[in-house]
Parts: sequence; structure tokens; C-alpha cells
Amino acid sequence: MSAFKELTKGIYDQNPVFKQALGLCPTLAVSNSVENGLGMGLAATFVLVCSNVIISLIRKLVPAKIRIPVYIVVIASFVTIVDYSMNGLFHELHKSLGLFIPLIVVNCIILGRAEAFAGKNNIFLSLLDGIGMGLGFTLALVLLGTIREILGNGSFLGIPVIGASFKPVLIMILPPGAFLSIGFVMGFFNWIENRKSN
Amino acid sequence: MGVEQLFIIAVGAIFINNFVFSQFLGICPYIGVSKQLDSAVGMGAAVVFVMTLASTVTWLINEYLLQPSTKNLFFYIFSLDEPPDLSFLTTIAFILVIAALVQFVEMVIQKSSPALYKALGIFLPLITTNCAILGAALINIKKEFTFIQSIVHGSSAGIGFSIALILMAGIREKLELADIPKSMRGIPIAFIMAGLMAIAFLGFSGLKLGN
Amino acid sequence: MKDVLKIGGILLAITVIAAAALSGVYSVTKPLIEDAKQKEQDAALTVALAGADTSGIYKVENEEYVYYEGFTERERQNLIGYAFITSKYGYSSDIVTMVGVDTAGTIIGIKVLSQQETPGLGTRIAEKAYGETKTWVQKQFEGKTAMGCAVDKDGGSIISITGATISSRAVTNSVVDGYKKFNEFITKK
Amino acid sequence: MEKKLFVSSSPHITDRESVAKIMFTVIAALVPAGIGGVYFFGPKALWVILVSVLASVATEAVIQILMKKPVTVGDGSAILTGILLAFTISVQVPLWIPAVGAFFAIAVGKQVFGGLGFNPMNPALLGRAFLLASWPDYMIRFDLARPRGGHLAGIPINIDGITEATPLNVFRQLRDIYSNTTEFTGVQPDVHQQIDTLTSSYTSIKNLFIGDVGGCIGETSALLLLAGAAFLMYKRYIGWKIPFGYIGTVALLSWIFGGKTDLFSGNILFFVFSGGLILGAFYMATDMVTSPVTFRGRILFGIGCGVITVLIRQVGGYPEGVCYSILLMNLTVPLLDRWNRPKVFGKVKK
Amino acid sequence: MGFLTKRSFSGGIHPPSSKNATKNSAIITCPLPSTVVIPVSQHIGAPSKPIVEVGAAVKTGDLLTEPGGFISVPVHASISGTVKAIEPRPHPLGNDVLSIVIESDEKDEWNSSIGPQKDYLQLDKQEKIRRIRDAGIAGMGGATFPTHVKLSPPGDKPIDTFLLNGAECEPYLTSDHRLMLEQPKKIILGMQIIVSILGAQNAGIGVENNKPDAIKVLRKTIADLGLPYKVYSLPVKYPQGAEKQLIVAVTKRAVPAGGLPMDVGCVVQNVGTAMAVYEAVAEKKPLVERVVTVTGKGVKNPQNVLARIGTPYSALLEFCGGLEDNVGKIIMGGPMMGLAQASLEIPVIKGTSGLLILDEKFSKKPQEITCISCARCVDVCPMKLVPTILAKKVKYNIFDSLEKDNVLDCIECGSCAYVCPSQINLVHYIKYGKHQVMKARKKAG
Ligand SMILES: Cc1cc2nc3c(=O)[nH]c(=O)nc-3n(C[C@H](O)[C@H](O)[C@H](O)COP(=O)(O)O)c2cc1C
Ligand SMILES: Cc1cc2nc3c(=O)[nH]c(=O)nc-3n(C[C@H](O)[C@H](O)[C@H](O)COP(=O)(O)O)c2cc1C
Ligand SMILES: Cc1cc2nc3c(=O)[nH]c(=O)nc-3n(C[C@H](O)[C@H](O)[C@H](O)COP(=O)(O)O)c2cc1C
Ligand SMILES: Cc1cc2nc3c(=O)[nH]c(=O)nc-3n(C[C@H](O)[C@H](O)[C@H](O)CO)c2cc1C
Ligand code: SF4
Ligand code: SF4
Ligand code: SF4
Ligand code: SF4
Ligand code: FES
Repeated sequence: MSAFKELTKGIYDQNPVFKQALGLCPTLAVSNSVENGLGMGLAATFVLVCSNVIISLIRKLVPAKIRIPVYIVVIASFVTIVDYSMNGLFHELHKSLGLFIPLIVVNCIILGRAEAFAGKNNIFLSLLDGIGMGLGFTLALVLLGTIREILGNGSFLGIPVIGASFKPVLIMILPPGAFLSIGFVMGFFNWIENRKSN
Repeated sequence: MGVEQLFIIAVGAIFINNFVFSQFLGICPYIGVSKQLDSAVGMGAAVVFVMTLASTVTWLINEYLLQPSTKNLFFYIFSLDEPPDLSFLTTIAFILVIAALVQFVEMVIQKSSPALYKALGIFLPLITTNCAILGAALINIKKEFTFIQSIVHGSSAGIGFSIALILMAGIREKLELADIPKSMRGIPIAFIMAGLMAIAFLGFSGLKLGN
Repeated sequence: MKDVLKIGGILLAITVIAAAALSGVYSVTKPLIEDAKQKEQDAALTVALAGADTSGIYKVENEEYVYYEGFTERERQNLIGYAFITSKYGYSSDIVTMVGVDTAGTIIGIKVLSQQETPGLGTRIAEKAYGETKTWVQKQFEGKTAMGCAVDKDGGSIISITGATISSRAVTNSVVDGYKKFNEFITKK
Repeated sequence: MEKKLFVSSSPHITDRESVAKIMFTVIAALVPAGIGGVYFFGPKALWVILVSVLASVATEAVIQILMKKPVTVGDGSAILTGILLAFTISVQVPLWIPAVGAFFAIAVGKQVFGGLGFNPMNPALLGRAFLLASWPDYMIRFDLARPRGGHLAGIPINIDGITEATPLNVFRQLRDIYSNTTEFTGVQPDVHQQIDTLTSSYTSIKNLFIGDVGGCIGETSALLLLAGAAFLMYKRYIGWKIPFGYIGTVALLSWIFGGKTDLFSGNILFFVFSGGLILGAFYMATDMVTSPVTFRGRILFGIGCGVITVLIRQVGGYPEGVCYSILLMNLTVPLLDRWNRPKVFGKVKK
Repeated sequence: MGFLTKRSFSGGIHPPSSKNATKNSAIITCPLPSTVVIPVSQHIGAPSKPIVEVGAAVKTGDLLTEPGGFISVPVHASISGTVKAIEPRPHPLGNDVLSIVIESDEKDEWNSSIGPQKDYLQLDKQEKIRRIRDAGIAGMGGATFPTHVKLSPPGDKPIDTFLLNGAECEPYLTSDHRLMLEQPKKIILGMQIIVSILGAQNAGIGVENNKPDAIKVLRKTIADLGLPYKVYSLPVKYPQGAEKQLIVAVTKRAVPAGGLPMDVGCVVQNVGTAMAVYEAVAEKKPLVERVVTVTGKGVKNPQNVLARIGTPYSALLEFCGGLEDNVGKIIMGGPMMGLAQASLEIPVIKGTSGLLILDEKFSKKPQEITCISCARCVDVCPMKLVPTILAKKVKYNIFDSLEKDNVLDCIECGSCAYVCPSQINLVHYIKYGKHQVMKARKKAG
């Protein structure tokens, strides 16, 4: 697979959220606005890229038996770094993402990539893989965030985009809206795939 | 007051702030293991068990190892001048402890009750990477629950998760016999269903239990 | 056995490296975080005590009561008023507000700190209407005498939100209650 | 002679019932309540019902055309969903509300699952819950400015301005004042007596029974709803297990917990006739698609609905719990059916 | 509703009885057909084997085949004449079955050994059973299970109760009803023989209470003969005549799921079978004719006809005035369980209780739509199954859990499909499901 492929596969073909159904909790929880989605996406991308690189770097040193604990330690360290930095630098955003920053540690995408990719490939490819997957995750969050924020709040990135006569569909920014949006978006992608294969 | 408080925490964690429908924790296993009722019941039982245990252990770790208080064991053992603040290790410590705990539970069950192991065993490894467990542990700390409250919260959250999981599994088994449009089959319809269930669970919002 | 030692060693080494790295990060970010938390606290205070110098706000704290004093100057000069926190159960949650009053008991500013009312109904107490710059509580309370606040349904001048009288009333009554308590304390002192 | 003989498997006769016949009979049974709604709430009620029905039918037809399925709006189920949705919303909503609600009910509540018979939850109630969560400000507007339906048993409470002037909401507010969990600094002479008047006076119960109170378009008149329900029971289109299990449970629990503060003092008639209970118990909990098929399952379903309804009415975030309790119990239907399979003939207990 | 009607079972339906057209018409003997077609298999079990050759001359009652095993009965010539062919011919079950075709010599000469036998009651048990088998008797209630097998229960299943099934719960059919009115004595004497074979202490006849005349006649006959048998008047409800339902209605004993009546000490036989048993034991007369109700809107003169086995439908129908123009469907048996027939050349067999001719309007089935879970099928299933789930699983090809859902207990009574408002032919799906389960069972060994 070409390097370019490694970079782009995460965006659509192997999108972690829509195609692999991974990392669903943060996706649902923080996609109530574009800003939250973006913040979460970038935070996770940072962890993903760093842990991919480090793991790829040390993969030869680590015996198979303790692979997973080591990965977890590496990931957890970066998560803590992101957690504290965001708390200091973007306090408001950190507050609204809440619990889900430390929870990046169990985000199935990250451990998944460590296992499936970084533990087997060189640094360069792992870096690209991390960026690509992170990008895919971020895009998914932003897409859902956009849908939910526009419908549920009439705004995009906090800026009102629909006239005042529009009565926002409040439910879209409530929990049910998260499930419904992701369900329909996934259905839509399936529909596209089905049409393509016909 | 004490017992009433516990009751409020329990009902809150099961119905009002249900992990799946309002906290968004444990969604991956919720979608992944809800295809069949039998495995949903097994998974549910495993989660309740591990979540209770994890709440207990992480609370102790936080209280006696991580928090900068006079109860901190490092403070005693190394007779430090001042209690160390190790709270930046919370995430690492918790996740490692949970992973180890699950391993340990798996071993104990395997040795002591092969039948139970057969029923729960396959679900245990899945649980390690389940954010609901870590989530419960972190919420216990964030809400500054006491030891007993943490245990009650942990087990109730597990029960709430299991209820959501089992209801979903029942419905998904039935949806196997439905004419769902092709593109919506599988995970998409599971999400739609979860959304509709979350709408129904809105009925519990605002339950006024205490005072 | 050797294997176990080796594995344990590697694991320990990695954990120690990680812990060391984290403690570094922690010491760097700790002041930042505290700063941010302070700012957040200040954000409410700057609304409640509009006009006071951001560094001229002091916390007054003792066993049973906490309030803030706001001065226009840093060095405790020119007292413009006090801020206190008050709360009351609304429709489905405790609504917590920070209220600032001047020495005569007129409300300077007010901010809802936390609430979990029905989205679209009770939550509107803390929201800005479309095109407005002030939240509902700010619009309704600023400039009013704290003691005399009451919602229109109860014959007062606070215009309650349609469909959310209960939330509106809870905020209103909590302001009155909070002020009473504050006043009691201040006069005792 | 060689004529073409039909060959098909047995049985060769049926009782000539059809889904369409059942649906249209239920629709017919709802007509009196609909007329009652228009009488009490004015001609706008008719518009709300029409918009809701049209939007349901149109949504169903359009989706079926887009998905290249046979269009089955003729079976009447979409019409019924439309009517029931309209019956559970206030006459004071803008007309796009029933349209959007009906769209959600049919599209997300029914057609994504494959259409008639496959939906796990009650579409009309999903529509209502969706609307309530999305536009609560419209959905709880029940003030008394309308032709008729303005009575609350002549309660002297200053009710004019209350958005949600329905018996259950007024009861909740009065009781909160009574037990001091809410402050009501306005002049309220005798809350104690007001509660009694509301829940036990002859006029109050009579108005509730006839439907002369605030509420949703189709829910207020117990009389007209019961007339239709009696007809449906006679035709055996609805059974007794769900409605009686449901109402019986609500009656019992309301008697126990529905008093002012002490137990065993609630007025049963008040709680049975107010809110959407009669409509919900006879026409919505009984929706066959979303209720259990087994005998014991149906009884437990009714009881479960009753328990949740009273829970929400007494301590919930809403004055009425009918909608959510039915939706929540819908979720348990597969389990109820699975765990309450009839014992096969001749199967010995173990 | 056990507490409303004393003797009954739970579930069941009340289809219109439609029996008025024929219930008052006495049994008329059908003229001899010019040819008869006698399939070698008219019962459940192994087919019998021909012992005659083409061209042979036969008399009425002559043996044509020998049993193909224990669960098998022979067939006999039902007219005298010449064997014209031995070849596969259309059979009521829908497939082609080896059949012996006899061309009538119009003399109807009977085999000379047939005639009243003295002291037949004193014969030993084995001899009675042999005569029953030699007479080729298979149950005439529809299932056509060889009667001699039913009457030889294994030693560990003592039989204390014998029930005669005169329920005739299928709509339209009146053949058993007329038989009870016109031949009560033969029926009761046949019953006496069976009771003597089984050594049962209790014996009774179950009749639906829409046939009060039959109940009266049977009671009188029993009294006249001085026998201790009871006649039970049962509420009208389909499938009152299904044996498990009949047993529970009369004795309150429930045959265990997957079990047989003998598991609760019972044997059930149809009234027609009882009469055939009498004729076999007391007259050595083989089963060569039976009463067939020819009825329905599509036939000109509905009536009860005594027809020789092997009579083609065309001959039978001609005798009943012929078909109306708008015939849509011809059914062997009743409308609930009967089989639609593809041709008029199919013959009457031992299990042909009726021939029902429906007009076109009645024959076309409306389009099946999706199940709306109305639970009507669950409420009526006399076996307490959940037909909708069984049918859905079959429709979506989920067979593995069917057996656990007790699909094999379905008696295929059709009550579920009768009431389904979505016009789903549940029995059809369930039969297919049963088939798959049996196949899987066989594979598993
Ligand atoms: C679903 C629902 C949610 C509600 N949420 C609130 C709320 O958050 N705050 C509130 O004051 N009233 C809420 N209410 C309305 C109250 O029941 C009550 O009708 C209202 O406060 C009266 O206000 P009004 O006097 O402006 O009509 C809610 C009602 C319903 C049905
Ligand atoms: C079947 C049905 C279900 C309903 N469910 C709810 C509900 O869950 N919550 C709610 O606030 N109103 C619900 N409503 C509307 C209320 O019954 C009613 O309009 C109002 O909320 C209380 O009115 P009352 O005081 O007349 O009972 C429902 C109406 C019907 C007909
Ligand atoms: C649904 C159903 C209905 C039946 N109804 C009758 C009936 O009315 N009369 C009858 O003799 N047999 C009826 N049978 C057949 C009986 O179950 C049983 O096989 C028969 O009475 C045994 O007698 P036989 O072997 O003499 O035919 C029915 C079977 C089924 C499955
Ligand atoms: C007795 C009865 C009650 C019904 N109740 C409802 C209802 O509450 N909501 C609804 O959308 N449809 C109802 N329907 C119509 C239909 O069953 C419903 O649209 C299906 O759920 C759609 O698959 C009812 C039908 C009947 C016969
Ligand atoms: S086959 Fe049918 S009609 Fe005939 S006896 Fe049995 S149930 Fe009655
Ligand atoms: S055909 Fe089978 S499933 Fe249907 S009612 Fe009869 S016994 Fe029950
Ligand atoms: S009778 Fe028909 S529609 Fe009703 S539940 Fe049974 S199969 Fe479904
Ligand atoms: S298993 Fe069912 S379908 Fe197959 S032969 Fe037997 S009864 Fe017929
Ligand atoms: S992200 Fe929560 S379980 Fe996967």
C-alpha cells in the first residue's frame, strides 16, 4: 500500500467511526456541536499520532506478552498530557468535553491502531496511519457535530446560520439526536456503497 | 438520609443518567454485543460484576495513593514532608488496575467455576477496553462519592447498562424478522433503535426523588 | 523466572518513564490550570460585580458563609458591592446563581452557575434570546432591588418565561432568599 | 370441461377479517372523540387532525414510492397514526408541529423498520415524544383561551396565565405548594381545599368525564373514548388484558400515593379520567404491533405501563406519564413475549 | 375459558358450520362407477404391494394387495370386474401413486366369504385385530392411521379409556353425523368390539352439541343394547374433534407434548372407523365403501353419498347433479384441513370424508401482508403455540430454534390461519418448518 493510501484510508474507506464502528462513545457524546467535535477530534488525533509513533519505535523492544499493558501505559501518558494541557489552555472546551478526554485512553480506535498497525509497521507509516485515522475520526465528529448543531441549535460553530424563524429541533442536541444522526449517516454511507456496487 | 442518598444515586444511575442513553458510555459493546439475548445477559452480568469491583478498587487507590491528603500511604511510608499529589497518574493507574482486575477475575473464575467462566469468560476481555468501567471509576472520583456511594454507583451504573443492553438485544432479535431497508440493516438500525430508546428514557428525566 | 524479571523490568521501566514524563507535564500545566479555574470563577464574578477591578475582588470566607467583596481598585478601595451564591430547586434541578448587589441592595449583575432544567423551557433562564446580548436573568434582574423581586404571576415585576414559570420563580425567590441570608450575615458582622 | 382449479394449502376459509377493516373500525371508534375535540377546542382542532393525518399518509406514500415498495396507505394504519398523534397534542400548536411530528412518527417510527408490523415502538407516541423534546414550549401550551374546555371545576386558583392548565399539572402545582416544595408567594387562600375541589368535587369529576377540561385534543373526554372502546371490545379488536391491567394498576397506585401527603387517600376517579390515560390505555397500549402477543405478557405489559405512569405522575419531570410509560414498555415487549410463552399443550411443569 | 364451558379445551375457533345443506339429507348410495382407481397407499405408513396382475378378474371385496409392513394395510377391490391397469395415477395428496384400475362388469359380485359371523365377540383378541387389518381399515377421521396398530398398544401403556370421536367439527361435513343417525347400532357394536380388544374400563362418545339428534339416538341405542357407554355432549368449537383436544375435553387428561393418546391411557377412533370395525369383525367385510359428504356452493345437489373406494370425483359429482359454472376449488375433506385437488379424475379413498366444492369467489385468497402481531393466532391455537413467531422464523429461514419453539406439536388444524387478518397462511409456513426440522433431525441421526 502506498504511503498516500495509508494517509487517506482513514478518511472514508476505513473511517473508524462510520466504517469500523469504533470510538463510538466520544463520537456520540461530544458531537452536539462542531466546536466540541473538533476539539475532541484533535485531542484524539494527537494521542493517536504520538502513541502510534512511540509504539512503532519501541515495538521491537517489547515482548509480546506485555504488549497490551505497555501500549496502555503509552497511550495513557499521552492522554494525560492532552488532558492537562487542554485543561490549562482551553479550559471551557475541556469542561464541555468532560469525562471524555481521560476516556480517550479506552477509545477503541487508539488501542486498535496500536495493535493492528503501529505494532507491526515502521515509524513513518505509523505516523501516516495515525494522522489518517485521526483525521477520519475528526471528520466524523465534525460531520455529526455540524448536523446536530445546525438542526438542534440553528448555528454552526456558534454562529447562527439559519434565520430566527427557524425553531431548532432541540432533540438533536439531546442524547437521542446523537444516536439518530449517526444511525442515519451510517445508513446513508451504506446506501452509497450499495449503489456503487450495483 | 444516608440510605435515601444511596437510593437516589442508584435510581439516578440506572434510569435518569443511564450510561448508555444519557452518558454515552459503553456504546461499543452496547452495539456490538446486543445481537443476541443470551450473550447480552452474559455481558450484562459481567459488566455489573466488574464495574462494582472496579469502583471499589479504584476508589481505594484514589483515596490512599493518589490524592494529596494525610491519608496518602506514600506520605506515611516514606514519611514525606507533605502529602504528594499524584492525581496526574489517575488515568494510568485506573486503566492499569482495571486491566489487571479483569485478568485476575478471569483467572479466578476460570479456576473456581468453569460453568460461570463458560458463560462470562468470553465477555471479560471485551470489558477491559470498555470505557464504561473507567467512566464509572472517574465519575465516582469527580462526584466525590464516599466509599459506599461509589460501590452503589458502580453497581447501579452496571445494572443500568445491562438493562439497556438486554432490552436492545430482545428488540434486535425481533428486528432480525423485519423488512428493514438494506442500507439500514445491522449497525445503523441499532443506532436508530438506541435513539428511540433514548427518547423513551427521557421519560425518566427530572424524576424528583429526594426532598 | 528470568523472563518474568525481564518483562517486569521493561514494564516497570516504561511506567517509570511515563510517570516521570507526566510529573513534568503536570508541573508545567498545574499553574495554567489553576489560572484557568480562577478565570472561570472570575467570569461569574465579573458579571455579578460588573465594574469592579478583576483583581479587586476578594473572597470573604468563614465557617458558615462565603461571599465576595468587589472594589474598583486593587487595594480594597472603593467598595462597589458584594456577590453571593444562592440556589433553589426549580422544575427539575437545583438552579444555582451568583448574584451581585451594591451596598443598597440593588442587583448589579447575576449569572446562572448551574441548572438542569428542561431544554428549551427552564434552560432559557440562562440563555440569550436571539439577537440579545444579555441572558434572561440579566435582563430581568439587573437594576432591581433584590429584596423586592417577585415574578409577575405573584404580582411582582420579573417577567417570567412562558411555560417556565416554575424555573423563573425559583431563580427569583432564590435571589430574595440569598439576599436575606447575606444581609443577616452582614448586619450581624 | 378442464377448468382451472385453484390449488392452495389449507385452511380454505378465513373469518374475513382484514387489517384494513380493523384499522378503519378503530378509526371509526375514534370519530366521536374527534368530534368532541373539535367541539371543546374549536375548529382549529380539526385542522390539527387533518394536517397530522395528511402528513402521515403522505410520508408513508412517499417513502414507499422512493423505496419502490407497494404503497399501502389504503390499510388505514397511517391514518390511524395521524389521528392518534393529533389527539395527543394541544390545539394551540402551530400547524407545522403536527406535520413534523407525523413525519417523524411514520419515517423514523415505522418505515425505517420496514413499515406496518415491524416497528418496535408506538409511532404516534414516538412522534409526540419527539415533538415534546424538540419544541416543549409549544407542546405544553394548554391555556384556557378557547371556546369551551375552560373549566377546572370552578377552582378559584388564578389559573388564567398558566400555560399548562390541565388537571394533572394543576394538581401537581397545588400539591407542591401544599407540601412546600415549591413556593408560591401569590395569594393562595386555601390550597388544601382547592386540591379537594379539584380531585373530588362532583363538578370536577363530571367535567373530566365529559371532557370539558384543558388537555390534548383527543384525550379529554373519557365518555366518548370509552364509548368507542366498548365498541372495539365488542368487536374483539382490542382485548381486556392491557387496558384493564393498565387502568387497574393506575387506580390502585393512585389511591395509595395520590393523596395530598398521606397514603391511601388519592381519588381514583380523578386520576383515571385525567390526562391521557383512557386514550392511552384503550387505543395506544393496545396497538397490537407494539404490544405482546402472549397472554401473561399482555397482562404484565398493562401493569408495567400503570406502574411507570404513576411513577412519572407522582415524582417525574412531567405531569403526565402515559406517553413515556407506553414507549418504555414497548421496549420490553420482546422480553415479555419470550419469557411468557404459553405452556405448550401437554407440556408438564418441571 | 375453562370456567364458562365445562367440557372443552383452550383456544379454538367458531367458523360458520355451513352444515345445513347436507345435515338433513339421508345417506344415498352412489351408483357403481364404470371404473375405480384404487391407490395402493391410502393410509399413513408403508404402501401395500399389489398381488394381482393386469387382466385378472376380481370380485368386490377381493384382496388386491398385501400390507407392506406392520404399519400398513391392504386394499380391496371395491367393484367386480377386470384389472385394467396397475400404474401411477393422481392421488388426493397431490402426487402420482401406484394404483390398481378396475373396469366394472356392472354385476357387483361380492367375495363369497363375506357375511355375518357367529359369536364374533368371543373371538380372541389377536383374531379380531387380524380381521381388522385384513379388512384394510385405516382411520376414517382423516389421518388414515392403520387401526390395527392403534389397537395394539405396547404392553407398558395400559389403556383404560376408549373414546369414539363423533365431534365432526369441520364446517360443511356431515358424513359422521348422518352415520351416527342412520347406523347407530353398527357404530356401538363396533365400539364394543374395540373396547373388548383394548380391555378399557371406560368408553364414551364425544359429539358436538349441534347434533342433538345424534346424541339422542346414540344414547337410546346404547341403552337398548344395555351397554355402559357414555355420550358426551361437547360445546361447538373447532377443533373439538382433534384427538388431544377431545381427550382433554372429556377426561381432563392432557396428552403430553410430543406424546400419543396412549400415554394417558386413551385411544380415540372415528365413528366411521367403529362401523368399519364392526363390519370387519362381525361380517368379514373389508373397507370398500365410505360415506362422503359432497357439498359446497359449486355443486348442484349437495348430499351425503355412500361411495365405493376408488370412485373418481367426476362420477361422484355427476351423481350429485354436476358442478356449477363458477367452480373455483375442489377440496378433499373439510375447509379447515382438507386438501385442494388438482383434477376430477382423482378417486375417493378411505380417508375421504367429504368433497367440498367452493365457488370462485371463495377460492381466491387475498394477498398476504405483513404480520401486525395482533395475537389472534396465539389466542386460538389449541396447542398453545405462538404461530406468528413460528411462521416468521420460517419465512426468514431461521430453523435452528424452531424445535425449541415446539413446532412439532402443531396439529395443523388451521385455526391460526383462519383468524389471521393479514391473510398469512401460517399453517403453510409451519408445515414447511416442521419438514425442515424433521430433515435436520434425520441428518443428525
Ligand atoms: C415536559 C415539560 C417540561 C417542563 N419543564 C419546565 C421547566 O423546565 N421549567 C418550568 O418552569 N416549567 C416547566 N414545565 C411546565 C410546568 O409544568 C408549568 O406548566 C409551567 O412552569 C407553568 O408556567 P406558565 O405559568 O408560564 O404557564 C414543564 C412542563 C412539561 C410538560
Ligand atoms: C396517550 C397520551 C400520552 C401522553 N403522555 C404524556 C406524557 O408522557 N407527558 C406529558 O407531559 N403529557 C402527556 N400527554 C398529554 C397529557 O396527558 C396532558 O395533555 C397534559 O400533559 C396533562 O394534562 P391533564 O392534566 O389533563 O392530565 C399524553 C397524552 C396522551 C393522550
Ligand atoms: C384439527 C383436527 C381436527 C380433527 N377433528 C376430528 C373430528 O372432528 N372427528 C374425528 O373423528 N377426528 C378428527 N380428527 C382426527 C383425530 O385427531 C383422530 O385422528 C381421529 O379421531 C382418530 O380416529 P381414526 O383413527 O378412527 O380416524 C381431527 C384431527 C385434527 C388434527
Ligand atoms: C387497536 C389499535 C391501536 C392502535 N394504536 C396505535 C397507536 O397508538 N399509535 C400508532 O401509531 N398506531 C396505532 N395503531 C395503528 C397501527 O397498528 C400502527 O400504525 C402500527 O404500529 C404501524 O406499524 C393502532 C391500531 C389498532 C388496531
Ligand atoms: S377430520 Fe376434521 S371434520 Fe373430520 S372429524 Fe376430524 S376434525 Fe372433524
Ligand atoms: S395450525 Fe398449528 S399453530 Fe396453527 S392453530 Fe393449529 S396447532 Fe396452532
Ligand atoms: S394472526 Fe396473523 S397478523 Fe395476527 S399475530 Fe398471528 S400471524 Fe400476525
Ligand atoms: S413434517 Fe410436516 S410437512 Fe413434512 S410430511 Fe410431516 S406433516 Fe407434512
Ligand atoms: S469508545 Fe466507549 S466503548 Fe468504545
